[in-house]
Amino acid sequence: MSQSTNITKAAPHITQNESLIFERSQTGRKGYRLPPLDVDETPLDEIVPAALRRDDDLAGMPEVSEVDVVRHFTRISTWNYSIDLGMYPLGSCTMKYNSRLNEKVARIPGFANLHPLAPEEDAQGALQLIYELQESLSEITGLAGISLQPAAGAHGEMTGVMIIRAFIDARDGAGASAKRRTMLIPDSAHGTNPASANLSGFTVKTIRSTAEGFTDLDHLRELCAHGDVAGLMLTNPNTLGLFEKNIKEICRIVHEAGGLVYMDGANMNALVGVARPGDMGVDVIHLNLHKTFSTPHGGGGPGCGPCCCTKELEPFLPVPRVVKDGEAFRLDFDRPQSIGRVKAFHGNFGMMVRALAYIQTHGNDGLREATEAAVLNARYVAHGLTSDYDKPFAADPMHEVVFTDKRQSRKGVHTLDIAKRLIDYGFHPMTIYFPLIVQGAMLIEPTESVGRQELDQFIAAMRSIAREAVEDPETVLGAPHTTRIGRLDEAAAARKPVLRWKPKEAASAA
Amino acid sequence: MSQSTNITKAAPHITQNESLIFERSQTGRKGYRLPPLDVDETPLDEIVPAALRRDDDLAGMPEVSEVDVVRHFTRISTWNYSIDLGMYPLGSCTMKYNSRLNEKVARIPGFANLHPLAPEEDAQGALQLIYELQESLSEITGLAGISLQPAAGAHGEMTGVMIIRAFIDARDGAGASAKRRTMLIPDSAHGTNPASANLSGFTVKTIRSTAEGFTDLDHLRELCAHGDVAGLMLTNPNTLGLFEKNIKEICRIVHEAGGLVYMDGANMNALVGVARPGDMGVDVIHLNLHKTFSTPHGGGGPGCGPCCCTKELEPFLPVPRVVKDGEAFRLDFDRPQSIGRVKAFHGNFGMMVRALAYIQTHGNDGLREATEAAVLNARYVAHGLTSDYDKPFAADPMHEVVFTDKRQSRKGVHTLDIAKRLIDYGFHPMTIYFPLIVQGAMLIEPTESVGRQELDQFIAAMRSIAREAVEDPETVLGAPHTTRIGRLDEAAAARKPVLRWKPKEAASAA
Amino acid sequence: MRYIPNSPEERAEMLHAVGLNSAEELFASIPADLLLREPLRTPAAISEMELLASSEAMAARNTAARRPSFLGAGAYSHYSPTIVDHLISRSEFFTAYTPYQPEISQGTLQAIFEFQTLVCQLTGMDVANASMYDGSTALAEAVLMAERITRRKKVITSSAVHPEYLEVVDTYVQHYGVDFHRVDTDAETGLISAEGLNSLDDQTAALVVQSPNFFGCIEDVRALAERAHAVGALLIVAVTESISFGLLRSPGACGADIVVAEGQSFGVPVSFGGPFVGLFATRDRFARQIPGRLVGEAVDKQGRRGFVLTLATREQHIRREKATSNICTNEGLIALAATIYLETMGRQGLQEVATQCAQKAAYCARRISELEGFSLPFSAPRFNEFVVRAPVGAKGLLSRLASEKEITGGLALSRYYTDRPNDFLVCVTETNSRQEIDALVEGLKELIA
Amino acid sequence: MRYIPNSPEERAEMLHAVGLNSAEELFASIPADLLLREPLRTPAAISEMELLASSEAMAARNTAARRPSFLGAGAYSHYSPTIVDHLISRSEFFTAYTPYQPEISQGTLQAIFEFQTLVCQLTGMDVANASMYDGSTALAEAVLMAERITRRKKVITSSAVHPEYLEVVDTYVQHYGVDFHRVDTDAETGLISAEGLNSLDDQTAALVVQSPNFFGCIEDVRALAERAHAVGALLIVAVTESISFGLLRSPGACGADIVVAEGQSFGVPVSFGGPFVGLFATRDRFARQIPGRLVGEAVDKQGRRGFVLTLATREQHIRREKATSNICTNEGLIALAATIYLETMGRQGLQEVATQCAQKAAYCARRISELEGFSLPFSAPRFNEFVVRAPVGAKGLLSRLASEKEITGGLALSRYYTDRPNDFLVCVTETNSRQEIDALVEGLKELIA
Ligand SMILES: Cc1ncc(COP(=O)(O)O)c(C=O)c1O
Ligand SMILES: Cc1ncc(COP(=O)(O)O)c(C=O)c1O
Repeated sequence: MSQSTNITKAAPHITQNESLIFERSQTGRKGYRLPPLDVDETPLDEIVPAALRRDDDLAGMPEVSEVDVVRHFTRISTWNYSIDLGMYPLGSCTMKYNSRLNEKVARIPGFANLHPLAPEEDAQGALQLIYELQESLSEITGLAGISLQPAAGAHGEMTGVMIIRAFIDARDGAGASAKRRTMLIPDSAHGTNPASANLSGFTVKTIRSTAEGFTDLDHLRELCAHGDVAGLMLTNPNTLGLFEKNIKEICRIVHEAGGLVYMDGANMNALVGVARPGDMGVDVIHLNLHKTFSTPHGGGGPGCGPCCCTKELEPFLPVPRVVKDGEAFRLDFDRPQSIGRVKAFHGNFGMMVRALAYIQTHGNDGLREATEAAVLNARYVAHGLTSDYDKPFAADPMHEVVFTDKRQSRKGVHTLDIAKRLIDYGFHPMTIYFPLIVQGAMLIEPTESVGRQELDQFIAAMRSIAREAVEDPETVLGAPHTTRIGRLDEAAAARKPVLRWKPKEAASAA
Repeated sequence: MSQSTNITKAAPHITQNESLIFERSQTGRKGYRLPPLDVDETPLDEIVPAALRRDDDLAGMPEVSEVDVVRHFTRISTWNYSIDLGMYPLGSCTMKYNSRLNEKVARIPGFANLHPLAPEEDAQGALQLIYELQESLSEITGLAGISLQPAAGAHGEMTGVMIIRAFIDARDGAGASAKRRTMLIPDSAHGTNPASANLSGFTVKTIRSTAEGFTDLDHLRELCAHGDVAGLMLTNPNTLGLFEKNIKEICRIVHEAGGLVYMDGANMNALVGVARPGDMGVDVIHLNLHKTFSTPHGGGGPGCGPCCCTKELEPFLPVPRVVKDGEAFRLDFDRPQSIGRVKAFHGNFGMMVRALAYIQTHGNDGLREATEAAVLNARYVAHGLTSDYDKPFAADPMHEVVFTDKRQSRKGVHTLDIAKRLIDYGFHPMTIYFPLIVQGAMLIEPTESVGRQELDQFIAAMRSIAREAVEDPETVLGAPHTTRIGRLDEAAAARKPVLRWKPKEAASAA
Repeated sequence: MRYIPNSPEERAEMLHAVGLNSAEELFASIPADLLLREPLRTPAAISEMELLASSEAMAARNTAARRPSFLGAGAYSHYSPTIVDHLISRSEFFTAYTPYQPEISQGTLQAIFEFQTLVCQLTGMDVANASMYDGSTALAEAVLMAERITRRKKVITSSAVHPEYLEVVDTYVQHYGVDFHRVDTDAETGLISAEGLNSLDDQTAALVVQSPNFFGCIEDVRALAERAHAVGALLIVAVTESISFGLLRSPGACGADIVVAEGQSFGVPVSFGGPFVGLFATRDRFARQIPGRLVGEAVDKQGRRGFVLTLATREQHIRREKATSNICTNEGLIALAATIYLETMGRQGLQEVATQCAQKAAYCARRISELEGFSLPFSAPRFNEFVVRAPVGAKGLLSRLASEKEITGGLALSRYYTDRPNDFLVCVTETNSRQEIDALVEGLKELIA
Repeated sequence: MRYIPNSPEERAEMLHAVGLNSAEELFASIPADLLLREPLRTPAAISEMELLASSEAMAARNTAARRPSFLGAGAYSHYSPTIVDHLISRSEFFTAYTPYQPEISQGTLQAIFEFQTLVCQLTGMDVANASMYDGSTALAEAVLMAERITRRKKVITSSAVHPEYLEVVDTYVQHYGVDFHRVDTDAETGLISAEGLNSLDDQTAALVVQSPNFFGCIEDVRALAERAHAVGALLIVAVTESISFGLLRSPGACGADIVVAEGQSFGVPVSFGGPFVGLFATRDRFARQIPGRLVGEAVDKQGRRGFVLTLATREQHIRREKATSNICTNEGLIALAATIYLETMGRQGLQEVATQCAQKAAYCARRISELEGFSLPFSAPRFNEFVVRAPVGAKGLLSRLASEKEITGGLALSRYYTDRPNDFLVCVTETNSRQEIDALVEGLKELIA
């Protein structure tokens, strides 16, 4: 926290000085109490011989009281920005309101305390919930086969891409996919796409985007000419916030070349209730329930990345599948063509509970309403900022819009500086330097969860920064000024990484 | 939030600018959804004639979305200090840790959803809980009769003082209390004591405290000499944090004069498990479950102020009483001598649930341990501050200690300034200017919920302020410097009070 | 004890630092014969796991909490949006003290200012305080305030005010020299009787009515205000079911001088009767006679708006025995819950929930009135509560309904009125589904058949 | 929709402001034939009240959630102190994104730094990441990492690793050219077989073991490390029951090179299998090969300590197809829960809970082994899980135990091993009271009698 000069003597607020819990720890403090052991005690050596037992007495583990823990986390929590504090316009991240109701539903003991290996007949509610969510997602995407097993978007990508491989092998004969190894990915794609393709043994080839911000069809045709294309991974709307208007043609080209089309569904918040990947000719996609369907991002996770595919690809989905059998629901393990299991148990069930609650509280009209509101908000911001910032693509954006620092950089003010300065105005910055193909990209996704007043405040803040960049660039370059700490030296941190706390002696010895 | 000069152009953080909800309201926004009406509709006029219905369409009531509400309250919440953020050393207030477990227990549906008029046989759990809490409090206070009906300390005082009146009438004949109308109250007492006495029709006479900080026995004897004394209301430990060592003699004097002794139990955190009012000769007391028994203070309430009295006074307690009848629990309305009811239903039951949880998780040894820790913490602070601040009373304090601004005021720095400056150091100030008999009083009660490190930080902060008062009094006089707003003009606010929001037009018309 | 940060070792060191050798010495100022020699005979410490298990077991014995219920009579089961409890559970709110230090209490203060505004809007009054303990004590304080304002000693009350509220007023006024006088209810309409009003005279400080009254009937508040004002008395209106503000003409619009209400309906659980929250509103000219805390607008040196506790000279910590009330701790967090509830429901939501209550109650009343042997003794319009007259004793009937049909059918009025053995009070809210209402009707029918 | 702030009117105004006349026009860039003409056939909107009711009804069909249970096998029912859920429910934590902007994410970053430290302390390793999806995917990533480090293609695994973990590894390595080779379990001890280890050779990238293994048996990790290292292979140790870290010698102290674990035991509900949290730790020298996010210490210009995401060049958003993993979103909030759990339990608490688990399991195992017809097939020391061999088919036996005695007695191993029809896996934790254990024993006895 910056302080005006007359008060430099004040020690900063203790809540701003909370140390690591290890530094707070005091031998003998206790934060727990267990019921007394209620069975006859066996000598410990008879249970586990000493040689197999810990001999370090868990030295270094913290010892604190419950009050210490509560104050520790309450204090450090106040150093975070969060959706509940305001607009969180991270492009590609869909930081929308996380309903408290959904949190409550996920904590119903009949869900939270259900063991994943409980017999099917004793877990009918959970299986039904999974099934109903599958059905809803199938309707929303226009794709028949849904697996909720993947734990996040990237996991869903890996699943989908492996399904493409398995399908090719089934179609063209075992080992065929080893020859069809090219996965086409636009240069604007998210990094998880090439990484997932690589994990599935594909060789990535990059497709150019046109100056207008769309997939370059000519380049696509060219790359498809060699007979080695397994598929294309496309984000739609793409990461520039533009709907790939040639999507049907794109799918046709890839299909004709013997490949399949994977769609990265991270941007489904622009489409739900309005258009469906299945209708576009896409074969397989993933969704991010932690974006489009509002399950909380949790400071990094958990997520849930359902893989959705055509009827044709369904046999290849991970096992087990949740199926309806008369009035009952059961797990189907008998899927010989399946790519296998991608995660133990059934996926991130707690996220599924929340996502279904989202779908049910919105209703079909509410889902579309959310999409409309999200796109409108982005359009409104786009409209509000064009006078002050460079908008590299002319097309109307969908749910997010990209700007650049082109004008500001003439004064030495770059995207990073604008982002940091936005913090002083009380906003979380937009996504910066992504997509990589746009120099100094600022990708802004307001989502539907922001009201006009706050959008106006955001636009005003951005415009004010644009003025500052001209009139007082130093202020922008030194931002943020109002946070507990300033910009950190990330380069130094990576050069000599300190990735864990160590006791003073150990630390200096190291 | 104060900002260093180079960033004055930054609009303060939007979370620092949250307006009143009425100012955020936009016609047509909605934050709720009800299930559709599922019964046949009756024309409204047939139910309630238009003349009895509202005709203002609830104009002015806010219209906001759920997201607006969540952001509104999350933001303004960050403007509060709270126990979870740090030490809250308000003397007389016992701001100790509010266990999350107790919050959870109070929300168990079987408690939260139980209607107060449910038949006794269908509310046995709640009656049992009340009964068990009565039993525990009886053991803790050494007093036989407990009523949990009063909603707070002052309410318990009123109850207790009315019991004294009823007892006198019963003892000396109807109307006797109308003659014995004097209630003796030390000059150091909390304001609720005289106010409660007045509400019960007593005339208050003030007893002096000695220079050492105790009740002046000579003055007490003198005031007791007139035969009109109904009772004495004494706080013990008194509001100076000192145990009234002559308590037995005090009780004797009052009893001999035909009066009864009321003890204000707000300071029971110094005594639980160590000494009992009942053993001291006290006749009736109140407890503050929202102090000693850790039910959360909630920014002002709710509380629960049980009235505890001797066997002799028990018949006068409010109706209904919760009694045990064989294995069952029931409400006993048949108490002809009762002063009557002081609140609808059974008192603040939710607070009782928490208090019993407190007693059960601490256990008898833990209750004493908490008392010891609370007194030790106060003693430690007293020890740490004597070098820098005037400690007006020599006796060792119990759970709280009083200092004054005597030394600092020579430099024009007063208690209020010291308190405000403490805010800059990250602490909630102590209680100030109470008790009234100590000029510039600073009453410090750390409670048991603070660890040594934080006590040391507090002592260091106070000492630093003492230095500042000498070296740089302006900084102290202008404090706080690190908060969203500075000291408010309270005098102006009281002169022309604005006690509610009004629409712009209405406000200016007014 | 896991809530006490300092370990035994640290405490030993601190004792040493202050020059003591043992914890016992901390209590040296207490005469030895007063020190407990034995541990308290309260229960031994138990773990979280054990406490939850034993509490769940105790709660399970509250069988009424699990059944569909038609109990009202001062405590109402309304739906509370999830965010209400979530937001009041932010420790910045629930672990804060009374906002005596405004610079670090603006969250609480601004919320109270909004609460006061909402209470004014609902009641149609000018000024409202930061809360009272509950509706019953708010009524008692209103009666005392009327005495202070008028300096008259007689207070007339409808006997159709909640009986427990009347008992509380009796207690509060017993040493105040106030003559608290009940007048009858009209046997046909269920409203305050016209003859009763004749006892209004120039000694009368106030007329007290509840509307909707205890029997669910809506009083003609405007006419009552005129009657009271005609003799220079104040009209005090009490409301136990605050959801009715969403539909009924506000007491303020009808001419009331003091309005008190129970705010529990606004998203607060019934919780066996508390904590609830008393609303207290009056006219501007009486603002300095108001009991309890008030929050007002203020500015700092730089002109920034903030909020503070104000007009504190009315209160006990300054005025001591001359204070307008002895209240100190109030129901802050519950007032916050009510504020969040009202802002979430908003203008439209409050209207819709009120209308649903009225509609469902009308449906239920009609269905029951069609049952052989049952009747509705009172003719006045009602909001969501009504009295049913059964062909048999109501207490026994309801207890059979509970045990045989698993429904809590309402409140047998014999609890308060010995002359009403067959009457019971039914309350219907938006949480009672048609299915529940039909089950109630069927249940009554079967038990009588 | 109540989650969307802008009212229909406001949206109309905004449309106007951007030059549009209708919401449809927002989607003009989508080819017309791709636009949905009909509303989605997903359910119509329901209210909070309805959603809660229908969810409660669905949850009630999960009868297993209400019964005493002895299921473990990768998901463990431990007691989670109330503050864990309370603190992760602070919206500052759960509604925050990945901490890409360190200045306003220090809460999350510091918590992860503490998490990484705790994982290192428990596993006895040098460096740990910010979490993986779960234990099973963490194991798969460990295998891939071993391949990257050693550039060898053969990986040998104990077949007593959790069968679902092995399936996941199979899936992950299928296009990686890794030969993932299972070796037998010794029929007598329940540990990895000595002969199996003979397949370790200089083509071997890693040896994979779980300890305690899937049958609950504690492997001799130190000896296995020596065997692996002798051929230049890495030892990967998986742990599904992380509470065992409180009692058992850490894999790090035994010489493991990579340790992966399922962190669900640390205060996270079983929640039908997720979200859980994968722990991933290794040696300093492999730090730049680690998958997933890492948080490191840093300083700002004024030398103030802070934390940042670091070594990002390993990750997909920079390195794309050459990244050490494709993981992006991880299990942040669950890692936070585990962190709060571990800090609350602390050094002593973790030891005590581990000891209670071991003691209770020992008691339960002894009691069952004394039953006529039941035996414990494996002789190795165990932590809190053990295999029971019943005199009849385990699946049928357990299903009768569930329906007749209301106890979930464990996992019939036939789910994974067709050659083990009579075996079932029993798990006992501190949450299983003696009463429950005795009921299990009695139940088994009665069903067999
Ligand atoms: C376009 C895009 N694709 C894929 C992902 C990866 O999803 P996840 O983080 O859930 O693995 C993201 C998320 O950041 C994304 O924005
Ligand atoms: C000494 C003393 N007595 C009485 C009271 C009044 O208690 P309550 O606020 O619960 O009415 C207080 C609380 O502030 C107090 O400190």
